[in-house]
Amino acid sequence: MDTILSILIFFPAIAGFVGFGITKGSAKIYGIAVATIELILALLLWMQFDTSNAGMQFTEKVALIADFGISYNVGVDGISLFIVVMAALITLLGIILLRPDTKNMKNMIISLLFLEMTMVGVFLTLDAIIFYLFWELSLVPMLYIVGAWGGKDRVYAAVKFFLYTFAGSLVMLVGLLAMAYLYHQANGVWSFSILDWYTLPLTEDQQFWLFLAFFAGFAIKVPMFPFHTWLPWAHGQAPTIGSVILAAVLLKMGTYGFVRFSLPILPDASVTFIPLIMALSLIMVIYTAMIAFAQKDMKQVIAYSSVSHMGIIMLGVFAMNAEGLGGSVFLMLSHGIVSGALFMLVGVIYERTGTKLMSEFGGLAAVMPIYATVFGLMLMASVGLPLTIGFVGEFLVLLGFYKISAIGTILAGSTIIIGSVYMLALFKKSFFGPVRHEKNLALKDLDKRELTALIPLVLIVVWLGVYPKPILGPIDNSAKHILTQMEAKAINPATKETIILSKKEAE
Amino acid sequence: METLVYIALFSPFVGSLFAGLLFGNSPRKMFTGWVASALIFVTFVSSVTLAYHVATVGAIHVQMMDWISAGDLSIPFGFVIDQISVTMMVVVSLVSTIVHIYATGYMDHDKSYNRFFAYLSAFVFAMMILIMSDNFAGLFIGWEGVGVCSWLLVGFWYHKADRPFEENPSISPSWAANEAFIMNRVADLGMLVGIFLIYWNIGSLQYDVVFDAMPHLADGILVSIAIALFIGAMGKSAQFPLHTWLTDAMEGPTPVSALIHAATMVTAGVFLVIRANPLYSLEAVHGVSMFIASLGTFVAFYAATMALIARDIKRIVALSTLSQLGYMFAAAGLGAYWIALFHLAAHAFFKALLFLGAGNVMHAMDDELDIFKMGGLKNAMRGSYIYMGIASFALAGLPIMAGFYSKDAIIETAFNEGTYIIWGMLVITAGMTAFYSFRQVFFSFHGEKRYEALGFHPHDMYKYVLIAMAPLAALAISFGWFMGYYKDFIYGLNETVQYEMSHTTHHWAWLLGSIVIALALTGIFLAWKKYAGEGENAWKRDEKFEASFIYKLLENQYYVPKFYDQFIVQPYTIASAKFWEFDKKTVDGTVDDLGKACLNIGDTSRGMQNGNLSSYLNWMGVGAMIIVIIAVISSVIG
Amino acid sequence: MLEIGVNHYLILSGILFSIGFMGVLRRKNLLMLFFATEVMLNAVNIAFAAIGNYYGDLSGQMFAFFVIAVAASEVAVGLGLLIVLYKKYGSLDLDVISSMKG
Amino acid sequence: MLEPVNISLESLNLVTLMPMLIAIGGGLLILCIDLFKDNIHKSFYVALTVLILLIDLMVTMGLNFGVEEKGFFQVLLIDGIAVLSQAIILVASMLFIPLALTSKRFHEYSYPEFFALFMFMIAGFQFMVSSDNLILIFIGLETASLSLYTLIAMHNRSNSFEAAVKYFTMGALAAGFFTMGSAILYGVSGSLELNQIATAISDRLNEPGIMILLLGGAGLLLTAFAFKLSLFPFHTWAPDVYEGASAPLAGYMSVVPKVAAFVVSMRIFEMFINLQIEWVQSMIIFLSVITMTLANLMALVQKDVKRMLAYSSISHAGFVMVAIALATDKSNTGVFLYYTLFMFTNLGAFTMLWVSRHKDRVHHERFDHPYEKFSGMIKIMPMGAVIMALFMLSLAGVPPFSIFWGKIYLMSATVDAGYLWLAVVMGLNSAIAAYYYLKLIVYMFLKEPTDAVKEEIVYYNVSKPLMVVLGFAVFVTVFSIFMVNPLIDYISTMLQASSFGI
Repeated sequence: MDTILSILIFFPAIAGFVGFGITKGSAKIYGIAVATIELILALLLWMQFDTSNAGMQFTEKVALIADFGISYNVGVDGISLFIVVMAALITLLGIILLRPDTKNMKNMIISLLFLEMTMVGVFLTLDAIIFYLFWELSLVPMLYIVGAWGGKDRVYAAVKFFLYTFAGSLVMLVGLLAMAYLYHQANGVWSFSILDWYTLPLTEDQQFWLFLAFFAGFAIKVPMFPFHTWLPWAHGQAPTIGSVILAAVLLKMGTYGFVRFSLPILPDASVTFIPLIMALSLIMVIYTAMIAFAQKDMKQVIAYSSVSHMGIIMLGVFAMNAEGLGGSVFLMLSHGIVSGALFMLVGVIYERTGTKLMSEFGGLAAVMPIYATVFGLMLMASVGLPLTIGFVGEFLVLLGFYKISAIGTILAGSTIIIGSVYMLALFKKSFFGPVRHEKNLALKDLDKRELTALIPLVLIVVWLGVYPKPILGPIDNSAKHILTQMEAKAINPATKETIILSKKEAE
Repeated sequence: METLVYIALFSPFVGSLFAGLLFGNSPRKMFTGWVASALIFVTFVSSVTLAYHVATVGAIHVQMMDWISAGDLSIPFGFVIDQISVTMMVVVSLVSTIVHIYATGYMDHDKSYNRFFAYLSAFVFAMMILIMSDNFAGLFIGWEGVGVCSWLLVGFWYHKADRPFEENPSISPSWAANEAFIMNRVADLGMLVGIFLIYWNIGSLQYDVVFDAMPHLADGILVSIAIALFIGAMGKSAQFPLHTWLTDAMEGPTPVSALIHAATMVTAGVFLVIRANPLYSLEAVHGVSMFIASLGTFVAFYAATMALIARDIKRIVALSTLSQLGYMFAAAGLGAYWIALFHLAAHAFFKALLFLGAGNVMHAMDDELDIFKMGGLKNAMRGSYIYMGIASFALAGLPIMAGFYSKDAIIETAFNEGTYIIWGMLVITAGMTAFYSFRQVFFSFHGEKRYEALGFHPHDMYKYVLIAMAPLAALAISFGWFMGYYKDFIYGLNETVQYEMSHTTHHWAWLLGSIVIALALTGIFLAWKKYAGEGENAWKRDEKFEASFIYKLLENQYYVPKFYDQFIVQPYTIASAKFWEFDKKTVDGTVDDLGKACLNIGDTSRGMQNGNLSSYLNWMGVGAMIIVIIAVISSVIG
Repeated sequence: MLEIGVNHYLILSGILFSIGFMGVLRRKNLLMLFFATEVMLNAVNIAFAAIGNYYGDLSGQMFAFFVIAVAASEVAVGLGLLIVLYKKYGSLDLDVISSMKG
Repeated sequence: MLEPVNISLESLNLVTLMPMLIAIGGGLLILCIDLFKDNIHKSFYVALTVLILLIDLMVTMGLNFGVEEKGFFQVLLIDGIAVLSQAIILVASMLFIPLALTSKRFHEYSYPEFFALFMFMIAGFQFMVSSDNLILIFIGLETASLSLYTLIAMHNRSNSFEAAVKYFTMGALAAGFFTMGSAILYGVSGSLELNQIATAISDRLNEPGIMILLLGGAGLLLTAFAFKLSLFPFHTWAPDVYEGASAPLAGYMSVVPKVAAFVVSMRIFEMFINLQIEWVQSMIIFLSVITMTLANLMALVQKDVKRMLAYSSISHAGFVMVAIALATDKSNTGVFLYYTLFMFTNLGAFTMLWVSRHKDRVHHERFDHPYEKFSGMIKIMPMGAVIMALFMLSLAGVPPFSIFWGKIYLMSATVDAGYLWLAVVMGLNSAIAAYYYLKLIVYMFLKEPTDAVKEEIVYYNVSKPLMVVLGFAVFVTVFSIFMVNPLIDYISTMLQASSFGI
């Protein structure tokens, strides 16, 4: 099982190629089968994973361009492991949720499988160039999914999404190349291996510029204010499956990038930039939450809400202590699950009524009780109710960030207020009150297909809310590990004291 | 004993799941209600047993499993059963049992009967967690849990449409539910901050660890912790300025109001202060405690004034709850934690009784709430009449009634602490309390049968329900008699919770008591004269008074809801819309403009490509010349 | 009487080159353009010859010869194209042949 | 009175001349065959050409090369890049010439002269790259260009004549600049051998007033090659010529002449740069930056795919020109790496255009390949759409497709040289460029097919050989990642054995 990571990465792609030979009718079931296998593989990985080891596991390394230090190099730690599992899960559920009458289903399935490869690849690779490779490649199927199955402005939205991210990541690429050059200067050999980069000491000046370069790439993906405007477009136009995967996994690439690159490679710059990051994140948290409140379209509310939540995650990433960092990684997962579920739910009602405007609904709770219940649960998870998955991460992040700035935390904490404001407003408008349209009285409640897609998420939301330990443990280990690395690598004493190492050290 | 703890904790949960998961969407099944009630009763029994165990053996501390552990933080699911928590457990489980039984009768025509019991039991479960948890995070779980359940229950009749503020001050059940939830969230933020402070300064959230470490902390930190936690308490216990949600929460079904918004949830704030008594009794935070006391006193008075003229029977009761909560905070703030707790319990009993009685009236009057439309119901519904009478006597604090002991003790405390302003206000409030509670009783049960004109045919509640209410009535009368025992019981906890009156106070106790009683009696008497008369000296509306500023002020709850609407809700809405505009126009606009700019430059620069060879040649030639010229110049320069 | 030195030749070639260059820039007639380019090339030839002589080095002259040859072949190709164009458009005015733009 | 010069045959080292001789001989052979037997099918000539080129390639690879490997009156220089670039040129030619074998008949290919000229052109390019003597470079340049003009014209449409004339006239002007520039250098150094010129200049570098001559000469030469490499503002011919020429020829032009020109520019300009004449360097950087930017911006607003590709290859040229300015080993390696990879992708892209070309069926009164022509292609022929999309993504520099590797190699070289801002500019330019490549993808994948497209398949011209070429292009484009390392190895070894910019 030493090659399990490669299998995880390339199995969906190969399946995708094979998929060209599948008949239209059997496309969906094929997709489900493949995604299931992928999920099983991911779970196997989890089984095999040594939770006590905070470092990289299952590493593989094959030189691709030796002269230029580019090699196929993969590995998994507590942080990437669960994101990968979630990616596999969400993809599977998303495919299950696909309507059987989706037009050219086959292309959809194939592009989804390729997308899955890129997603898994991004989180598992340890070579900067290969990371960049998957990072860029992930845009292509997404472009197609949004552009081909989306709403009426789909092309605009898709192209905007592509170009925006592409532009940012090209600046990031320059950063990566500069990084490799510095490594070459220091060690006389070329290497794009992140693990090598961890060991490379950098002056604060270099770190400053490199951080900015990385920031350009990651911040757009997160998306951080003011680079977030592609997101509402993409979500607004994308089909359900697109939004689900976009919100659940693709956004996490950005925050993951910060965790994997910016923090350990550039500890001093990361600390230097905390004020900027804090300012932007707070704007994200409050400003976008308010915008979400102003929305008329259910889906846009969720879209903006995920920007707001990403702001919290960003704060956690830069909390410089295990509580915050671990929390933010956990929040990545929980946000993936919850926002994914919410987008699925919006998709459900959209399929029924052909509209996402809240003004069209009202009183749905009476018509579709199960739907309302699931929605309510996800809503509560998204506003961070204890004993749901949403609370753990949010609590830890805020707790951790309090060490950096009390005021910042209080402002960010307002998310639990304004978050519930827009969410409850949404729920009241569409589920409470009298039924506004006669035709809505005939709406059918969740059917088998939708339940099979949603129930697992419901269970996860509750399970991880009550007992997050099996996931939080490994994450916590790796978070501590990263912080130790940072502390060791930092050259500025101020940085060293900003970073708080836990007394319980990563075993 | 541990198993007993878990039984006490989880049997409501089981009930909730039973009613919710199994029968959540199926049509009304009476037995779900009974099963739920039975399970709550189990909780009650085990709570009593635990209470006995605590009294005889001592506190129990169990840890179920780890919840969150990250970095140095580790939060277990741990439960502590000591004097404070067990008191609450008994009170809560008792009241809930009765309310459950009551609800089986009260809700029997509601099509979402099963759902109701699912929520109600879930609430009890959350409340139990809140009470029993051995750390602040666990407390917070329950804290939020009860919040959600109250959201669900207040909004239980979610299908009702919104009505303008003038017709219905609490616009609609769903609106009231959201208001309650959000307002509580505001307070919860404070609570969270308190938790963060505690963690980063002490490194743990366990009560025992925290309270042991407290004395060694810097004053500033202690004060901020105290304030933060109290902000949380203010939300749940609806203290000014976060009080408006409580009266609106009356949109929920009456059993809910009885259980959540009178007996249990709203007292969580008081419970928190009592729970944190080692903190609040510290010298460093004396200022905060004084603030708590004064705020409580103010709220007690403030709510009472509004209750004087309220017409909505449930609002009257809600406001009286508010003012009683004020009493409790006053006591807690003054350091008489056990008295506060005792009043909390006593209040739970008679206030629940009062609410349930009010519920009977509504039930009889087809959910009519306006007491102006009632009157002379005493013959139609004798049982309820007696119950409400008892409850009101207790509330008014007449001798031998529960309220007499608990409330009097609080007033005495105020005197004992030498805070005479607080004492004075509390005394006056006591008088007003007597007045408005009996005003409501006389309005509904005495005087002209105003309802006949409106064609109501009132009938009293089911027998079994009335019987079920009996224990509450009994306790409303007798609970005060056990004050001495309770004192010994709770003194076992620690010394900060202990509180004794000074000798002088003891010496003057009879006088203080008689002043209060006198005021109460005058209040009752006034109410009698004004509202209880029949025939020619029956009560008539007094337009002049109703037009007066005072009346308007009180009727509009001092315009606080209006203020919130004007200065918070609407600005927020407008700002959000503006931000959205900004986001689309400016933030997104700039991005698009960049793209457009590229296209425009491309379009213009395409002009050089005009297809005409000679212009191409010119471009080339001129280019060459320029290059050469630059070459010459730069070579000359350097 | 003054001695004709290399500089005179170079100046001459420079003048010629600029004349040709101007012709290229100003002329609208294709034939004239070709002539102008020829003038430029010949100007270069003079320069090469002169410099070669100045250095007493043959490669200059060689280059000149090659330039002549190339110029000749250019004329050949150029005239070929020119004839085709004339057949198509019936004129050699540059402004006529500008169908491709943008 | 000159003594009779007698030169021993060995000193001529004629083998160095073999590659060009083979090409020329091949050309003549074709002409002779035509004399004896006319109207032979084009496939014969194609096969013949490919075979001859193959021999040529083998011979070229067989040459023993080195810094001192002179021949033929010391004018030929067979050093590393000479061989390398010849190899690239020959391979490219071999890949592009089979595109003549379309299923539809195109009349230029029915003339054997076409193939003969093609051969001569190749010979010209070979001369150009394998010499550091300005005369020979000039001759090679002109030979190649003149044949190219004719080849363009042979497409026999008014557009192609116009294109040919434009190209020709501007070429003539460029030739003027080139000769004048070299005359000036000759005047300064008294030699036409680049390495001797270099030494001469380095001796006289600090004479007063010398700089004017040097920079003037350099400027003129730069103009000449900027024209060849289609750098702003000398690029104006490129779009029209690309549009006028047949797709295969356009594709060919976007690679081979550029490679040749780049080799010569390396020889000439890196000489100046290594002589610490910063002016040349900054001038080139300036030109390349505005070239890639403006070309990209203009490409954004194109309506015709071929024209768009023309602009794109202009901006690619600008992108690579940066490497000349850097003049480091890495950057030079980058040039060849980039163009090798670029070759395959462009081959594919233009082939796709070529197979969709049709004489009578026009979708647009002006353009052969308007975007609309490709709308909804995914529905009509999915495979074609996917392949075209691959090439577009590769051109846009999306990993792991071929051009990406060239891009990062060059950008990395730029970073190493300390030009971070330049690297960022290059990056952002690729981002802009992505838009117009994406535009085609959008048309192919996200738009509904137009009726004109619906009624008949877009692919009139496809034939077995074309499919083979396509397959090859796709293969290389997709799996280039595995070829990059050997390529880099080979190129850098060749560069070690090269003498330029001394």
